Amino acid sequence: GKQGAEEAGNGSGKESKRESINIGMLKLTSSAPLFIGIEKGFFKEENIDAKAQWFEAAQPIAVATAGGSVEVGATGITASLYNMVAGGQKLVIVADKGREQEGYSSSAILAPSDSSIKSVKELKGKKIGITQTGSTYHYMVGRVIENYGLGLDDIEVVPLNSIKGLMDSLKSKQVDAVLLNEPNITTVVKEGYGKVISQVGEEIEYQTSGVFFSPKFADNKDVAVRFLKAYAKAARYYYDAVLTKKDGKLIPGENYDEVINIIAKYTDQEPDVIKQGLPYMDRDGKLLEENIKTQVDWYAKEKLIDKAIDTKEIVNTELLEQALKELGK
Amino acid sequence: MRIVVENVAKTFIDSKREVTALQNINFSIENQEFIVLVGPSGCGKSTLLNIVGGLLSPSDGSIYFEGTNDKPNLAIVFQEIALFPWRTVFENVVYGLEEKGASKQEIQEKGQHYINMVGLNGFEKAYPKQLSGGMKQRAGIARALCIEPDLLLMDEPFSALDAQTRTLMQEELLTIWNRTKLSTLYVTHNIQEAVYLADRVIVLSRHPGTIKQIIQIDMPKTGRDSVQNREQFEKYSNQIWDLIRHDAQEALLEG
Amino acid sequence: MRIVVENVAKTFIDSKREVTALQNINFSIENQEFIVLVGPSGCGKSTLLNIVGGLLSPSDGSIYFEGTNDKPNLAIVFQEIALFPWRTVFENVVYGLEEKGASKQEIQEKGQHYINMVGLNGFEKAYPKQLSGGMKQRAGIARALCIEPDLLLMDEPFSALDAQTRTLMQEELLTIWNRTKLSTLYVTHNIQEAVYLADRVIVLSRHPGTIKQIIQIDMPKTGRDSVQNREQFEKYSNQIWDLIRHDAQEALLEG
Amino acid sequence: MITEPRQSITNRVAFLEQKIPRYASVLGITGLLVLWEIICRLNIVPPLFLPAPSAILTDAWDMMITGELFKNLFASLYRVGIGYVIGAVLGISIGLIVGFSKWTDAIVTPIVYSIYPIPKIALLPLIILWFGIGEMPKVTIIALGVFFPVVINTFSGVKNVDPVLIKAAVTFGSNHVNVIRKVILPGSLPMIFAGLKLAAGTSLLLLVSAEMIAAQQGIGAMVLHYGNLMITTKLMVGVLLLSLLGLLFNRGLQWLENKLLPWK
Amino acid sequence: MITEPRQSITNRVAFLEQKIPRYASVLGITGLLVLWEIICRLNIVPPLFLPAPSAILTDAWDMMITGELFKNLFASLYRVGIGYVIGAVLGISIGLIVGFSKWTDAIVTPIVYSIYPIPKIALLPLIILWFGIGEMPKVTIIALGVFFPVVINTFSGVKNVDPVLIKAAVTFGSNHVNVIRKVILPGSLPMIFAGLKLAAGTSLLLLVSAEMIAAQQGIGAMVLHYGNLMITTKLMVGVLLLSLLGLLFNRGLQWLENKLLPWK
Ligand SMILES: Nc1ncnc2c1ncn2[C@@H]1O[C@H](COP(=O)(O)OP(=O)(O)OP(=O)(O)O)[C@@H](O)[C@H]1O
Ligand SMILES: Nc1ncnc2c1ncn2[C@@H]1O[C@H](COP(=O)(O)OP(=O)(O)OP(=O)(O)O)[C@@H](O)[C@H]1O
Ligand SMILES: [Mg+2]
Ligand SMILES: [Mg+2]
Repeated sequence: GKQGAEEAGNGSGKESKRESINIGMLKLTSSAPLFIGIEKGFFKEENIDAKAQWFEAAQPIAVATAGGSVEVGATGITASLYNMVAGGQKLVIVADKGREQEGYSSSAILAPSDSSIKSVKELKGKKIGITQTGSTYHYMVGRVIENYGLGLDDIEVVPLNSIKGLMDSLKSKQVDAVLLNEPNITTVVKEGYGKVISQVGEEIEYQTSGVFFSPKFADNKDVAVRFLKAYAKAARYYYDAVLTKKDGKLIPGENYDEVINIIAKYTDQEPDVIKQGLPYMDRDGKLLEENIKTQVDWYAKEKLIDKAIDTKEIVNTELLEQALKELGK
Repeated sequence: MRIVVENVAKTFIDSKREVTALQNINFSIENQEFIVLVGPSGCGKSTLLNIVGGLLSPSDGSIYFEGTNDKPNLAIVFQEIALFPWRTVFENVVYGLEEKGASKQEIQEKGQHYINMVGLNGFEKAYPKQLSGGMKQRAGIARALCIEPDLLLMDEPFSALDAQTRTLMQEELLTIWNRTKLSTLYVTHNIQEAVYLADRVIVLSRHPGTIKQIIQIDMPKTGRDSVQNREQFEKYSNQIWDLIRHDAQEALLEG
Repeated sequence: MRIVVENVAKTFIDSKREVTALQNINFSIENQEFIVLVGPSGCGKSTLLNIVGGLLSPSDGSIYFEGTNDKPNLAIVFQEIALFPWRTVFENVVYGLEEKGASKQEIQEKGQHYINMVGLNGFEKAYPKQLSGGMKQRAGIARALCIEPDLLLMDEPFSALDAQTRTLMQEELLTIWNRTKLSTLYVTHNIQEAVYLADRVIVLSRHPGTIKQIIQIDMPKTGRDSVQNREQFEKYSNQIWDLIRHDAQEALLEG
Repeated sequence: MITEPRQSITNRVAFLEQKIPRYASVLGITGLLVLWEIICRLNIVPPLFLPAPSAILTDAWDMMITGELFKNLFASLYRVGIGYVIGAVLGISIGLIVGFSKWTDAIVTPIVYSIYPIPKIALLPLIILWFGIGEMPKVTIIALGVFFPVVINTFSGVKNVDPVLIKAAVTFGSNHVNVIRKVILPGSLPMIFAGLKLAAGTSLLLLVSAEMIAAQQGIGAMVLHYGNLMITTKLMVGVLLLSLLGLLFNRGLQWLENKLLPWK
Repeated sequence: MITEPRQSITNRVAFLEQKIPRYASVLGITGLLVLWEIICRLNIVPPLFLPAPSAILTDAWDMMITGELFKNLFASLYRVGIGYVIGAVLGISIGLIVGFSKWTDAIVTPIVYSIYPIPKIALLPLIILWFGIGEMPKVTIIALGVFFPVVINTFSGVKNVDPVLIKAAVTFGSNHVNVIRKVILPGSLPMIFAGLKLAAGTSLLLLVSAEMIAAQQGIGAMVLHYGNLMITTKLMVGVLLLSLLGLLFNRGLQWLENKLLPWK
């Protein structure tokens, strides 16, 4: 319960100094644990003053984190992040912040509803809209079509820069298919101009986004662990509220409405919309470490990263393990 | 054929004020007559010349050719020279012929004839910017002569030239004029120039420009600068200078 | 105090060719003497004046003041007038005094004195663009007089003015000079002007510029344009024109 | 009485003097606006594609009342203001120095001219790397965009100062410092102002690019925001505000120029 | 022999005539490049922040060999080419017509001047709405960017044609059509060329913005691509290529101007 957690927090608190931490993030549902952590005071319990720094796009978050403008970044894991690490900008991925998981709807490939395309296989030679090159969308499209014996050379990837651009292009049929995430998938299907061809989570396992630390912050072990303790606590809170399943079906957990409202408040969206797209996350915020290696290899193969990098350089699971150990349960 | 300027007046209406530049101008240019307009700065010489040249409407009065049924042919030599910079000397000289639709052969012949007359042979293919000031104005004169006009108008054609070039050009103009005998209206500041060239000198006064006096120059057209004519030349010059002096001094002190 | 120009030569070295503008120039300007340089276009008059004025290095020879231990004071009246457009008439006139570090009172007094001398009182606060050509050049003259120079240099100061204004300005310049008696080197194209103003006229020839002749004008400094001096005036004018004519004709035909 | 035949001379270039009534210039713009409104009212194009002027005005009014407009305006004005001042001051100082000495001129000018044509927007990722995501990179982009036209105009201004004025100053006793201060600076001011006016346009152009970097407030951010959401009416409010700002900026500089250069 | 004291006169404005050796201009650029290389070699800044010139060159060479560079270059040249020609032709034609007639001038000029300062990049979402995501919107943006400087320069060119030349033409018998053809057009050509040169820079600037719209190929797309991926060395290849293109474009127009206007 709440009481226990607070005790644990205070117990480890010793005479910890009050730290001010800037978190770079987007106003997206996948940042839910961070919203919860701030809103419910989990960070405060660890004597951390967490401040949200809102960004408009994912990539600047990584840049800002590596450059130390913010201590913590929370966003999609993109090729640019790997390239920055390869270019000498150190940052470490420490925790999960959303992934594609079988049985949980998150991202999908859609085609116009009256399109003749029914399966991924038929995408050969077609235009597929993504947000940007080297983005998670790029990766997902590339990996999903590989399952059907296609490569990036067999399709035309069209960068459309924004989700809104993807939806508009699908509506006006300027592209043959697009990759979209929830809640937009539901919107598109409801409005009737698109149909799902393939759920990404059914095809691949993918660590979509993560929480990463600037090198300086990662070295400040005490605070880093305290931060992750709060984060893990928030992740559990999130998982228990919205990701619990019964008989293979999602059911609202305890605090369901509270979590939805927190997310709605931070993302300036209607609660009903939020309910459509709640991404899967590990209950303890643990990373899919081996998937990071898969990503690096794939990006390298597609020449989207410049130099191969060692996964060990950018993944740090020790901090989280330490935090979980302290957190218990 | 005679050109009559009748009761011409001109008032410029600005946003701020009205300027009466000319008033009560009456004179005529007889056939083959060389008329020179002199007057201090700002007295309306250019205004009058532009009205006669059909480049400005008079506020009052009219200008007409008497004794002809054809549309009269005008040519102007501008103070600013106004050669087309993108045309060679030859192309500039024959511009008027071209616009009149003359035959290729006529253009070639007449063009060359007048280029030779002003002493620009060898420079047919040069662009204006490659010429000295004096040469540019010769080309301007050739362009005007080339259409063989019924009336030739010249607005201070030599004022941008240095004193010596100017002296030489005056001599040449006289030589050319003696060959062509065109009716001419010539504007100048320079009293010597006026006496040297004119059959009659019209002296304008300032504010508003009115005709102060018309002076008949009773000297032979050639050799006016020779020693025997010296005294008469001086007399005319002084007469004109006395008419103008006061106005010129006033003009000098108006910003 | 006397200014000596000794063996001066000047060759311009372009990327393409060498132009010898001046060669073998020797003369002196005596105290309170008014020297006029005349010559056809391009003979090197401005070049020589600039060398004497310390605005150009001679390729050979030297210029020096004899009989003084102080740094000599030079003033130039430019053909282009060269008033500072962003300064009022008064500020322009006192520029030299300001740069010499004169006292406020001295600046005020001398500035006003010379502005009055050239007849610009009332225009102290006007900017150059508000003045007519003649008034601008008066301001330029006042600026030069204001530092009471040891040598006054003037490069065709009136060539941009119209004929009548020019005549009036020449008269005024002579009046002013008679009051100040400054040693002066004056460049002009205009032979009448040279004879009217000079104690001695130096006639230059072209290609390269050398001294063709130095002519002493033996006439009283005032009233040279009066009737009794007419003949002598003409004699000098013709003498100079004959020296220049051939060169001027050549200059006219060089683009 | 027998009169001879006459041929009158009339003005053949009257077309050059044709006077146009004052209202003509207003006519064009109003005509366009009315046409635009009519097209929208008749539903010839859907409002998403082309919002009606009246709809834009209504939204602008709403945004003014909620304070959204001013909040964004001030954020942008602040950025543009600082960036503009930094770029202009650097541009003028470097321009004066470079223009006066032939050596610095020969060395610096080619560098400036080869960096100038680089589209600043292509450098966005690098600028984020260098300056992070705060106000610094935004101000830097604007300052960069302002610097180049100003520096180039300043040194062409310096080089176009009539040498005879410099000669006059030296003749009347000025030393080098005074030549720069009393002749070269005032003499190049008109060109400097031309550069400043050019830079005013550029600074607003780059404002949109600059506010692509993680900005929550600002007219550029607002335009991008409503562009992403495809709320075209509010997008147009931003666009028109930018163009209005450009006009005002230019007028302001014109006014300043008339004040500072009464001799022009 | 007793000589009197002498005071020589020497040239006080020698600094104006100072000759700078030819190599000075090369010196500046090379110096900058060498300094840049050294800074990178000494690892004063990480290569991600500022790739070394040598690294950029190496990558450029690789990209040339793989054909990537040319593929992108051609795609961009095609877009810029078409957009530029459309914008320039429209700009010149409308400029000539508007400039010649005082009425169209009074009506159209204020419209043009009030649309000109709108940052085209802010209109991207609308342009996508209107023209989709194919080549059309890209070409349109470039054409728009080219149109404005050209039309404005053309009609200022027309208005700056010395009226005395028009008077001369009329005096020597030209009708209106010939006045336009033989005087106004050639007389405004220098200004038109100035506009074309200005537009050359603008077109490359807008290329990057245009290729933000769903472009797979093109230098702008390449720059955005490597910017997204944070591969700064290859990003710099694109940036430098753009600046080189700008330089070449300008030189080409200069050459054309010298050919077409031998009288200048
Ligand atoms: N377009 C115009 N609008 C208003 N006033 C004008 C215009 N053109 C000339 N004026 C005025 O008319 C008067 C006569 O001008 P005009 O140019 O004819 O004089 P001018 O005798 O040719 O002078 P100058 O000898 O200086 O050439 C002047 O006072 C001038 O200011
Ligand atoms: N900076 C220069 N570089 C090369 N040649 C020059 C330079 N200045 C003058 N010259 C040449 O030197 C000669 C003399 O020129 P200068 O200007 O002294 O003549 P000028 O007698 O003053 O002529 P004008 O009467 O036309 O003013 C000319 O042939 C000119 O071309
Ligand atoms: Mg006149
Ligand atoms: Mg000279």
